[in-house]
Amino acid sequence: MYEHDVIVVGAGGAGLRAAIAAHEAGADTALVSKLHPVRSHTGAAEGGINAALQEGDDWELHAYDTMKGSDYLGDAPAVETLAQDAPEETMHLEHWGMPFSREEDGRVSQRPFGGLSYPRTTYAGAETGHHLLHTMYEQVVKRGIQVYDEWYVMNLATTDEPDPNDRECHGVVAYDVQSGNIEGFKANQGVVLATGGPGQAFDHTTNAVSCTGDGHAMAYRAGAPLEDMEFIQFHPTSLPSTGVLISEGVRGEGGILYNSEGERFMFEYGYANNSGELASRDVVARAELTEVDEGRGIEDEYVHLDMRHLGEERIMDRLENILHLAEDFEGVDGLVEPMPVKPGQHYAMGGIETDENGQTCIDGLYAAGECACVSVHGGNRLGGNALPELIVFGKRAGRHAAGEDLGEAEIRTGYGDDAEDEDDTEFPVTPGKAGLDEVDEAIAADGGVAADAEGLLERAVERERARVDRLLDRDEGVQHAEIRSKLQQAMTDYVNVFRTEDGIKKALEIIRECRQEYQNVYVDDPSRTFNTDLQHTIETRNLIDVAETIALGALVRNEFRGAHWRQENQIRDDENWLKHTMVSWDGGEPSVWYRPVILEGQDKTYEPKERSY
Amino acid sequence: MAERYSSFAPGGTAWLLQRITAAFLVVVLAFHFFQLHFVNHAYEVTFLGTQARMQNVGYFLTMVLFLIAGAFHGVNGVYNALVNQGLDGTPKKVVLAVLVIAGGALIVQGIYVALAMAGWT
Amino acid sequence: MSQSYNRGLIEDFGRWKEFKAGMWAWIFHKFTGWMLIGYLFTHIAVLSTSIGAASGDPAMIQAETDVYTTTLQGLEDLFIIRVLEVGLLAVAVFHILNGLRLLMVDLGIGLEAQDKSFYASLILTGVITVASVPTFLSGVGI
Amino acid sequence: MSTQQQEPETQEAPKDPDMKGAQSPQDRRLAEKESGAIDEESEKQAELEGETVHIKVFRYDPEVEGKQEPRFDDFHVPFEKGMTVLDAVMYARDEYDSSLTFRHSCRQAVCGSDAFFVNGKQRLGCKTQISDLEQPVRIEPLPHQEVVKDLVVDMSHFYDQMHAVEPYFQDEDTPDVNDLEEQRQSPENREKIKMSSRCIWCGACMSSCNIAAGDNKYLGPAAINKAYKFAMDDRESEEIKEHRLRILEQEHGVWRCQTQFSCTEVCPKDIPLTEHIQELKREAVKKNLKFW
Ligand SMILES: Cc1cc2nc3c(=O)[nH]c(=O)nc-3n(C[C@H](O)[C@H](O)[C@H](O)COP(=O)(O)OP(=O)(O)OC[C@H]3O[C@@H](n4cnc5c(N)ncnc54)[C@H](O)[C@@H]3O)c2cc1C
Ligand code: HEM
Ligand code: SF4
Ligand code: F3S
Ligand code: FES
Repeated sequence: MYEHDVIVVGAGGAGLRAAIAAHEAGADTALVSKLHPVRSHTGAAEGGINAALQEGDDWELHAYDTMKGSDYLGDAPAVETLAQDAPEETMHLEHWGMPFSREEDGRVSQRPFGGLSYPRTTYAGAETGHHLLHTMYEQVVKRGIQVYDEWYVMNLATTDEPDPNDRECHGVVAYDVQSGNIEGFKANQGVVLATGGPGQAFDHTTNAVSCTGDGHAMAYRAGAPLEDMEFIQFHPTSLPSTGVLISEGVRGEGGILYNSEGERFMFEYGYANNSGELASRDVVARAELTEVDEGRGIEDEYVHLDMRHLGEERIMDRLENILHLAEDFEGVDGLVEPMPVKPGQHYAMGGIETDENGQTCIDGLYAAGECACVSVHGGNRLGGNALPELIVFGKRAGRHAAGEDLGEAEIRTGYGDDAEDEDDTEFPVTPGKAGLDEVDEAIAADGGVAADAEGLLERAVERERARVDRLLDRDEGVQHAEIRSKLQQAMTDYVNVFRTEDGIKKALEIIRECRQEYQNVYVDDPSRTFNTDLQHTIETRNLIDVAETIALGALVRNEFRGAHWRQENQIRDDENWLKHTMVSWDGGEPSVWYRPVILEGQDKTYEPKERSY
Repeated sequence: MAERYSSFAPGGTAWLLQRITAAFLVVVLAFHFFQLHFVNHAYEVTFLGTQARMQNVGYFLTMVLFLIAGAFHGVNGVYNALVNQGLDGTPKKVVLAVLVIAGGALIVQGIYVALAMAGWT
Repeated sequence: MSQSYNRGLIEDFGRWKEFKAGMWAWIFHKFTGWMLIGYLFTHIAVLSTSIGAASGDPAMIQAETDVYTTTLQGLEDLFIIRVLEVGLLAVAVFHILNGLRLLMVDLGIGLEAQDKSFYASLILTGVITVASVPTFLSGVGI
Repeated sequence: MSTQQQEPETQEAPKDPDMKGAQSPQDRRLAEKESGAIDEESEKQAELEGETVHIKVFRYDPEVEGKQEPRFDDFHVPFEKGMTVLDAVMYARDEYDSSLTFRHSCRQAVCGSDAFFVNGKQRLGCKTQISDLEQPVRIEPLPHQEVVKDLVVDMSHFYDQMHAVEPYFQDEDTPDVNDLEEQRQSPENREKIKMSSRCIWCGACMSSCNIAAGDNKYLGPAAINKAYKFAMDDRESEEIKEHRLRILEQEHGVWRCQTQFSCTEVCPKDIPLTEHIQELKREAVKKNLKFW
C-alpha cells in the first residue's frame, strides 16, 4: 500500500496543476496516471487559453461571453471564478517558461476566437496544449512530485453510507500496468480526479483512445452525480478515418464545404445563408450530417472541405500544418484534392458535479478538468475555455484537497432540498446494473461501513483483485472490443448531433444489451505483464456507464440548447429548462433529477438572451 | 535517475583539439602524400633523399608536428570510439593509460627516427 | 516486470541494409580512422630502420644499400604493397574528405546537405583513387 | 432527417468480399445513383477485391509460454484509404488477437506513445501511411530499449535522461503574477526555440542513435534538445544558462554525439536535432575559451 496526503488521478493539464497546487500547499502529493503525464490528451489542444490579460479587456467581459456561450446553463459563480483567475494562472504558465507566441514588444500574443468579444485567446503556436502540458510536467519534475505513471486507477475506496453526501473517499485502487500488481493508494486528505473526457463513448471522436471516462464512472458509482452529460460538442471538421481535428482555421481562411454533387451545400440548401461555412460548429455539423443522410455524402459518410482555391502560397503560409495532418492521417494532399471531413465528438461539457473548489458531494473526493462539471461551459463550450478551466479549477481542487481554506462554496453539490425529481420520462429499459456484477457483489458482501480507512482500502483492493482474477480466469464469452464498438456505434448513430426520442431510446436499449453482454466479458490475454486487453476491458465497463448517463440526459432534456438538439422541440425552452440534468447511480439504479442554474453573479444577474452571433 | 555529473570534466577540450588537429592534418597529410608518391615516387625513396628533406628545419618541424598531431588525433579518436561504445569504469582507465603510453611511445620513437634521418643523432 | 528482452547490438548491425547516409559516414569514418592510426604505428616502425642506417656505414648510404633504403625499396618492389598503398590512399582520402564534411557539420554549415556531402566524399574518393592508380603502380617490378 | 434510419455498419471485415457489396447501404446507393465518377468506381473496385495489407508484428511476452521466444506474427488486415500503421495494428488487435500489445493514445502524433520500428526505421505508427510502405510491413518495438512485451519497450532510461538535464525553468526572480506582468521575450528568440519545443518524447531519436545505444550515460539527442530549448531561451539569466551548459558539456553530454544524423532523420516532429547538438558544442567551446 502506498500512502500520500493528496492523490491526484490523471496527469493531464488539470491533474498536473492540481498536484503542483497541493504540493505548494505543503501536502505530500502523488500523481497516479494510466499514461505517462506527457502522453495526456491535453497535448492535443491547439487553439489557446482564454484569459483577459490586456488593457481594454476585463474578466467581466470574459464571464459574459462564457455565460452567453453556455446558452445560460453555466453557473455564474463558476463562470466568474474562471474569468477572474484565468489571467493570473496564464501568467503562472508564462513564468514557468511556457513558450507563448510573442508580439514585437515581447509580450504574449492573443488572438480572436469564436464567441469572444475581445481577442483574448492566448496561444503558443498551433500547439498550445502541448506546451501547457509539457511546461507543467516540467514543474512537477522540478518539485520532485511523485509520479506513478502507467498505473491504472480501477476504483475509489469510498465508504458506503446510504446517503452519498455522508460518504468519504480515502484513496484509490490502482494496478501497475507493467507488472499487473494491484495496490491501494491511501489518501490522507483527498483524491482529485482529473481523468479527462469520455470521448471514446463515441465511434468517431477527436479524443484520444485513453479518453474513456474512467473518472466519471468511478465517481458516479461511488455516489457523486454526473451533471449535464447530454451536452457533447461535435466538431464539424474531423478526418473520417481517425477523427483527427482539422482546425476551424481552414474555413476561416476561406475553405469551402462541398457535397458529393459538388454543391456548396451550406448556401445551396440554406443551412446558413449568411455565414455559410463559418456558421457555428453545431450548425455546420448538422448540415453535414443532413447532406449525408439525404444521400449527398461522399462514400455515404463524409463531405469535402476544399482549400485548393486558396493557392499554394497562402496555404503554405497559414495552413501548412493542415496539409501535414491530411497527408499523414488521411493520405490526402490538400493542395491537389479536397479533404474529407465529418463531424466528430470533441468535448464533453458535463461531468462529475463539483463546486468552485473542485469538491464533490463525497468528502475528500475532488474532480477537475474535462471530467468535472463545475459548470462553466453549460450547454456549449467556447473554444479556448477548456484550458483555462484546467488550470483554474485544477489549482483550486489541489489547494482545497491539501487543506487550504478557499472560503465557502456557493455552488451546492449532491442531492439536496433544491433538487427536483424527474418522473415524466419513461425509460425504454431499466438503466443501471444488469444483474450482479462482481464489484457490486463485493460491496454487498461488505456489510456496512468499514471501520477505518486502511481496512476500507484493503477491502477495495481485494475486490479489485477478485475482479481481475475473474476476468482473466474466464476462458470464453465476449471480448470487450465487440461490446465497445457496438456501444460506440449506437452512440454515434443515435445520440449524435441529431437526437430524436426514438433514437435515444434505441440507444438506451443497445446500451442495456451491452451491459448484459458485459456480464460475460472475458480477457483473452492471460499475461499479467502489460495487459492492455485487461485495461481496455475495465475501461469498456466505464464507457457503458458514462454512455448511459449521456443518453439518459439526452432523453429527458426535450429542448434545443447549446450543443443539444432535439427533433421534437427545436427551441430553447427557458421556461422549463434553466436547470442542470443530474444522474445519480444510486447503488446501481440510476435516477435523474435536476438542480436550478445559478445565474446570479457577484454583482449582476445574467439574463438569458438569444444566442446569436 | 541518471547521475548528476560534476562540472569538472569538460571533455570539450579534447573535442576541440580533435578538430584542430584534423584541420592541421588535412593540409599536412595531403602534402605528405603528394611529396612521397607524386613528387618523389615511393619506390625511389632513399636514405639520402630522406636525409636531404629532413635537414630542412621547416620540413623537420612540420613532420614532427604532423606526428604529434596525428598521434593525438588517432589515439584520442580511438579512445572516443571506445567510450562511445560504453567503455566505463576500470577498463576505461586502463585503456586510457595504454593509449597514452602507446601514443607517447609513438611520438618519442617518431622524433628519434626523424632525428636519425636528419643525421642529428 | 519479471523479465524483458534485449536484442543487443549484434542485431543492430544485422540491419546494415537499412542504414542511412549519416550512419554509413560514421562507420566509414571510424573504419578509416582506425586504419590510419594503425598505419601510423607501422609506418614509424618501418621508418625506424633509418636509425640503423644512420648509425651504420656512411658508404652504404651513398651506395644506397643501407638498411633503410633497401627495406623501403624492397617493400616497394612487392606488388601487394603497392595495392595496399592504393588502399591506404583511398582510406586517407575518404577520411580527409569526410573529415572536412564533419568539420563543416561542426561549424553548423550545410547540415541539410549532410547526406549529399557524404555521397560527394565517396565519389570523390573513388575518382581520386582510380586516378592515382597509374602513379602508384609505376615501376613495380612484377 | 435523423441518423436513426442508418444501419450500423459492421465493424468486422467481411469474410467474403462480395458480401460487403450486398450489405453496405453506401454501395447500394452508389449503384443506384450510377455515378460515373471514375475514381469512385475504382475505389469501390479495390474494396470489392478485398485488398489486404500484410503486416508482420514482433511478439514477445516473458510470461506466456510460446511467446517467451520472440517471434513474428503475420496478420492480413483489410486495407482502407488513409490507413496508418497504428490503424493496422489496432485492427489486428481488435479483430484477430486481443493480446497484441502496444502503446498508443492520441492517434494524431502528439502523445508520442507509438514510436515503433517499422520496416527498419523508427516511425510513429499513427503518422505513417501504410500505403507508403513496402509489404509485408515489419513492425517491431524500438531497438536499443528492453522489450517489455510485444511492441512495448521500457522507457525509463529515456525518461531518466530527459530529467537529467534539469528540464524546467529555474529563475525564481520572475515578475509578480498579480501584476499580470510577463517576462518579455522577443519573437525572434521564441522562433529560435520553436522547433526544439515540439518534442513529444517519443524516443525515436534515442532509439536510432548508435552512440546512445552503446553508451548508456550519453544524454542522447532528445534530452540535449530539451536542454537546448532552455539554454537558448533568453528569459533565463546568464548564470543559469552557464549552469545548463555545464550539464551538457560533461563527458557524456554533447561530445558523445558523432553526428550520425539518424536522430534528425527519424524525428517525427522534424526537429533539427543534430544542428541543435552541434550548436551547443560550439556554445560550450566558446564558454570554455572565455575562461582561458
Ligand atoms: C483535438 C482537441 C483540441 C482541443 N483544443 C482546445 C483548445 O484550443 N482550447 C481549449 O481550451 N481546449 C481545447 N480542447 C479541450 C481540452 O484540450 C481538454 O478538455 C483538456 O485538455 C482536458 O484535460 P484534462 O486534464 O481534463 O484531461 P486529459 O489531458 O485528457 O488527461 C487525462 C489524464 O487522466 C489519466 N487517466 C484517465 N483515466 C485514468 C485512470 N483510470 N487511471 C489513471 N489515470 C487515468 C490519463 O492518463 C491522463 O493523464 C481540445 C480538445 C481536443 C480533443
Ligand atoms: C594521420 C592521419 C589520421 C589519423 C591516424 C586519423 C585517425 C583517426 C581516428 C582513429 C579517428 C577516430 C575514428 C573513430 O573511431 O571514430 C579519427 C577521427 C576523426 N578524424 Fe582522423 N585521422 C587522421 C587524419 C585526419 C584528417 C586529415 C582529418 C581531416 C579533416 C581527420 C578528421 C577526423 C575527424 C573530424 C574525426 C572525429 C570524428 C568524431 O569524433 O566525430 N582525420 N581520426
Ligand atoms: S526529439 Fe523527436 S524523435 Fe526525439 S523524442 Fe523528441 S519528438 Fe521524438
Ligand atoms: S543519431 Fe546520435 S550521434 Fe548525434 S547526430 Fe544524432 S545524436
Ligand atoms: S498515438 Fe499518439 S503519437 Fe501516435
